[in-house]
Amino acid sequence: MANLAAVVGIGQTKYTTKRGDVSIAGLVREAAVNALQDAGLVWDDIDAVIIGKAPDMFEGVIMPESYLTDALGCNGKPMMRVHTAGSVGGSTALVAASHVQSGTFKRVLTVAFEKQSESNAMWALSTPQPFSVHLNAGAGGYFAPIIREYMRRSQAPYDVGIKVAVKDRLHGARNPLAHLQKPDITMQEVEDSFMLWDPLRFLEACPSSDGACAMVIASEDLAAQSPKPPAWIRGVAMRSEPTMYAGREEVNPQAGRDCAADVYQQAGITDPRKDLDCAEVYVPFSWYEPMWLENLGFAAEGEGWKLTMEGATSLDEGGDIPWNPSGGVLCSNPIGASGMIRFAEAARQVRGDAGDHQVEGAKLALGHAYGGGAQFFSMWVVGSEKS
Amino acid sequence: MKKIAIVAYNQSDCVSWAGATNEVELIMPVLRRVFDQVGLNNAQDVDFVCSGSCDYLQGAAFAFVAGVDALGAVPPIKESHVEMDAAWALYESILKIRMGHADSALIYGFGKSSPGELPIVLSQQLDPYYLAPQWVDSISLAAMQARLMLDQGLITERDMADVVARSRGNAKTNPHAQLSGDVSVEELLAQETYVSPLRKSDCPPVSDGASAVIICTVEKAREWGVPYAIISGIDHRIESHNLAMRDLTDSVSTRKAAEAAGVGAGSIDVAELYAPFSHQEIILTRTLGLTDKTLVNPSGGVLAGNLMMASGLSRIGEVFNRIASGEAQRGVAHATSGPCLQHNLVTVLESA
Amino acid sequence: MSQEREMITGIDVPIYLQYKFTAGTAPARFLSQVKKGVLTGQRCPGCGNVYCPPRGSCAACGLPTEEEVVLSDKATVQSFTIVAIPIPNNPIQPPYIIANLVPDGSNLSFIHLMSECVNEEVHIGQRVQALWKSEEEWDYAMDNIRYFKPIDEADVPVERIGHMPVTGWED
Amino acid sequence: MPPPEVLSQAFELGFTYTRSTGPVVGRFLTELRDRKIVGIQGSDGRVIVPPMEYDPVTAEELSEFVEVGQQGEIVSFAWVKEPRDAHPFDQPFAWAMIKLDGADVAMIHCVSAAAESDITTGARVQAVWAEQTVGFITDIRCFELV
Repeated sequence: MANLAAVVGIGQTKYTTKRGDVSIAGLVREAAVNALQDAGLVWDDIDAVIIGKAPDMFEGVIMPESYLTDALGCNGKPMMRVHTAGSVGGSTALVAASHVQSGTFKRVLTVAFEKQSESNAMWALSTPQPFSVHLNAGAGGYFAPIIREYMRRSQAPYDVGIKVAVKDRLHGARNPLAHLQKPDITMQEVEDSFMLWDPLRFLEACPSSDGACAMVIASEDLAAQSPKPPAWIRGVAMRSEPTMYAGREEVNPQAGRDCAADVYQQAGITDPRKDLDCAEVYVPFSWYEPMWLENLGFAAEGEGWKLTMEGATSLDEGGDIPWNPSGGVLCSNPIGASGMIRFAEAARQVRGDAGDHQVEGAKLALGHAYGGGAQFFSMWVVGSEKS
Repeated sequence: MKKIAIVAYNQSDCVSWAGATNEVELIMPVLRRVFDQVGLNNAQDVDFVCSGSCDYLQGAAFAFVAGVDALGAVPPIKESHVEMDAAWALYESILKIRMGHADSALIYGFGKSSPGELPIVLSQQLDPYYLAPQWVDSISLAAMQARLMLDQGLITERDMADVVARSRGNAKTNPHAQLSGDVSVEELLAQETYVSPLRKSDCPPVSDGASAVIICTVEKAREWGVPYAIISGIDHRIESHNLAMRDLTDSVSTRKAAEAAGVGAGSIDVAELYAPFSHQEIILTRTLGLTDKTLVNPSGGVLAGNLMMASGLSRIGEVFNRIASGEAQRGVAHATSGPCLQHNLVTVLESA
Repeated sequence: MSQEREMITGIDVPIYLQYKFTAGTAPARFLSQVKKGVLTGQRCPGCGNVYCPPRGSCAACGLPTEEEVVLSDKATVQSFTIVAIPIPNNPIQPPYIIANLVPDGSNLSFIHLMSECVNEEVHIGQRVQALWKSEEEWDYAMDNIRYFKPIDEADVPVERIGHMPVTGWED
Repeated sequence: MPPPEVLSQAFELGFTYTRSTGPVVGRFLTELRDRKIVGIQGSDGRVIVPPMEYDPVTAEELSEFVEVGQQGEIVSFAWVKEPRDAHPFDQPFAWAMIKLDGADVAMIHCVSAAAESDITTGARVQAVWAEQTVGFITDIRCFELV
């Protein structure tokens, strides 16, 4: 049985197109310092540091843990670097948690980041290679056909994605750290925005952001001494499947379903919509909300869009299961950090420390990340109580 | 804490150019051999999989995603990846087993360094404002480290040549080695310098290849009925990124890791050290307190073949081989990352 | 410190690395056939599914694929998107169609361009065929196929997409 | 099946990264543009050149800048007989750790010398500035033996 562990400190940067005032180290450092302050700790209190980010080509720094050692107070300590594509922020949190859950360490710092303004995400995600056998049309070109297939199967109305885009931006307007701030966004504005990858419009896609997110994870005894309420880690799970194989279910990937089943089982969740109070789920394109509502068992297959349209996932509409109260990836997307932000925002909710986007009385929350061709999944469930 | 064992290890040949072989084709035969050692079908038969690789070696993002195609990951598996040497993937796997979320794990590392100019590629691992834009290559950094030691009288060029001669000689019994054979210290010293004070022979060859290890709980190893070695300790530490702030003639991080891993708790029959440059082997043997009683790098070490992102894992595997075969009772494996031994991992293995 | 000139807050750092890429055995074999104007796949010895383009393994079974299968250059639309932004280094002008296409005889789709079609009429299950460049332009490249274009064949029912033999499926 | 053809092709992986420097790196580069070299004082009082943003021992933010000399002493060096394409020289040169006057920690830069035998540990060197300084580490074109 895993040792009990909890999030005792959370730090983030403001997410924005370009943080022109800091170096790469400065960006990462800012989130780390914020997390330490939140935990009431200093550098010496940290036993190990686990960092994560998406491909090194984003910043052009190979294995950046080497350069970030001093910025993260790691000289003489263990340091690790995780990379599992878009899910990396989540996986990094899980690897960090395992340092404590294994009983090996008492207190670790984990940081995930991306400084996308150092290059161009479109370039970094599709660097040229000779003899490529696939046409590379970017993330939108990859995911849009899968969304179209979901629309065909579910017979969902055309404006479900538009609704998600509005809902998450209204959530983001409550979160001062969110990159996109659009308090006055309307369905019409989203519908009128440029159709990038039909059926995905410009305002239905995530931005490209600079930012970092950090957490301090502590053992049961140390967490109990923490000045602020801990977010107890109640379940952790990862799943991977290949990008392409015959018969692969791309709309509702099995890796996501298995991962959710695993994490729910650990957390004693039988009905996620009822048992969980909110969820921070990796939704980089609007339609992934209804798709993941089904994949994660919040709705039956083909029914996810109904929850969205009913307002069940909206804070502003008083929904019973708010999704992405922070504004989610549709508001802020420093790729390597996006997963950890989901995990950290879930923890903020159960700590009752989410400010204007707090879901009232949240006791149990899901953090979710995915990456690659929707093939790498990482999830955790955090709670205000140990069990 | 749970006792964890190594039950299988395999490495591909170290070759200077893997030719028409993509990641999957490089990894698959190695995985097949470790699965066969234990009698497993594929990654479905272990509880966790973790790999190590670096995109910049061959210049393509997401190299590890292709690696998943070698696993048979349908139905989906528990899998993760570090952009580090796979020795750190093994470390992550140990945590997974210790926390009770797995009883067994497959770890693999792979790298094709031949497509790029490795010493220049690695320059982009340095400080991105002060050093990387100068393109200070990894061999030159090691050469400066060697000169510090020579100047301080800590080593001689003969000591360095001794390391190389022993490596090449030992590698004669390693079928996967790239460089092996009898070469005398005098012959080596007669060679001209390459990046002075280093000779080419003081530097590792550029190699392509992969390696894999399977670990599990001792209970699982007994259930599988295969020879195993116990991982009795493992720890890793990193040092400042500013090379001039470190004492490059020593390896403080290795010492700390060795203490935490319990290296000093018994005699050491065998040590496999990831020392890419000859003088670094001397730093490491001294830091670890190894004496003549310890057989150092019987495989030839990485001077005989250096699989970037897999060599650290291979060191652990090589020690396992010697314990599993009964040649050694207790051994130490070391892995490194970063310029001039910046980041070091130490594993202690013992016979069951 | 200079007061006259502004503090430096940003720098441009060119990082240009040279590589020599070598294609893997399976992609090289595939591209050698594409150079001859032939689409091929590789069959998994375990599950029997055919992969096009092949990577050298069946990703589902984790087994090496060796058996080469010649496929048709006719395919079925599994899904698609209409793209409004240009692809870097590709002359095709937006809006254009990117489709997931399953060639007859293969069991999974690849991504390629569709053209000579009314964008609004493209649909899942639609039948298409490769439009090859002229033979003298053929190289070791997938863009020997300029694009796929609709053909006058009945739509494939959704449940049969990905299960079409090379020939004779109409019966 | 016939053996496959080996398909090899050169390619370039490249991008001109737009790095923001933050105040410490930015200050150092700004001073370089003005042909001055500054270091920063570490927690133990040592002057570190180029300035680090964070102290390696205490992890604290550093902010005490100190101007150092443009001459210094070679602490160690590597003689590059066959420069690589990416290197700053076409002819043989040295990479060196150079402790500048007034600094306690060496910096790594290139040294231009006619022959390996001309250069030794402990030799004095002097910064040579680029014709035009722009605020980049290569504003110091190289060091030369004094």
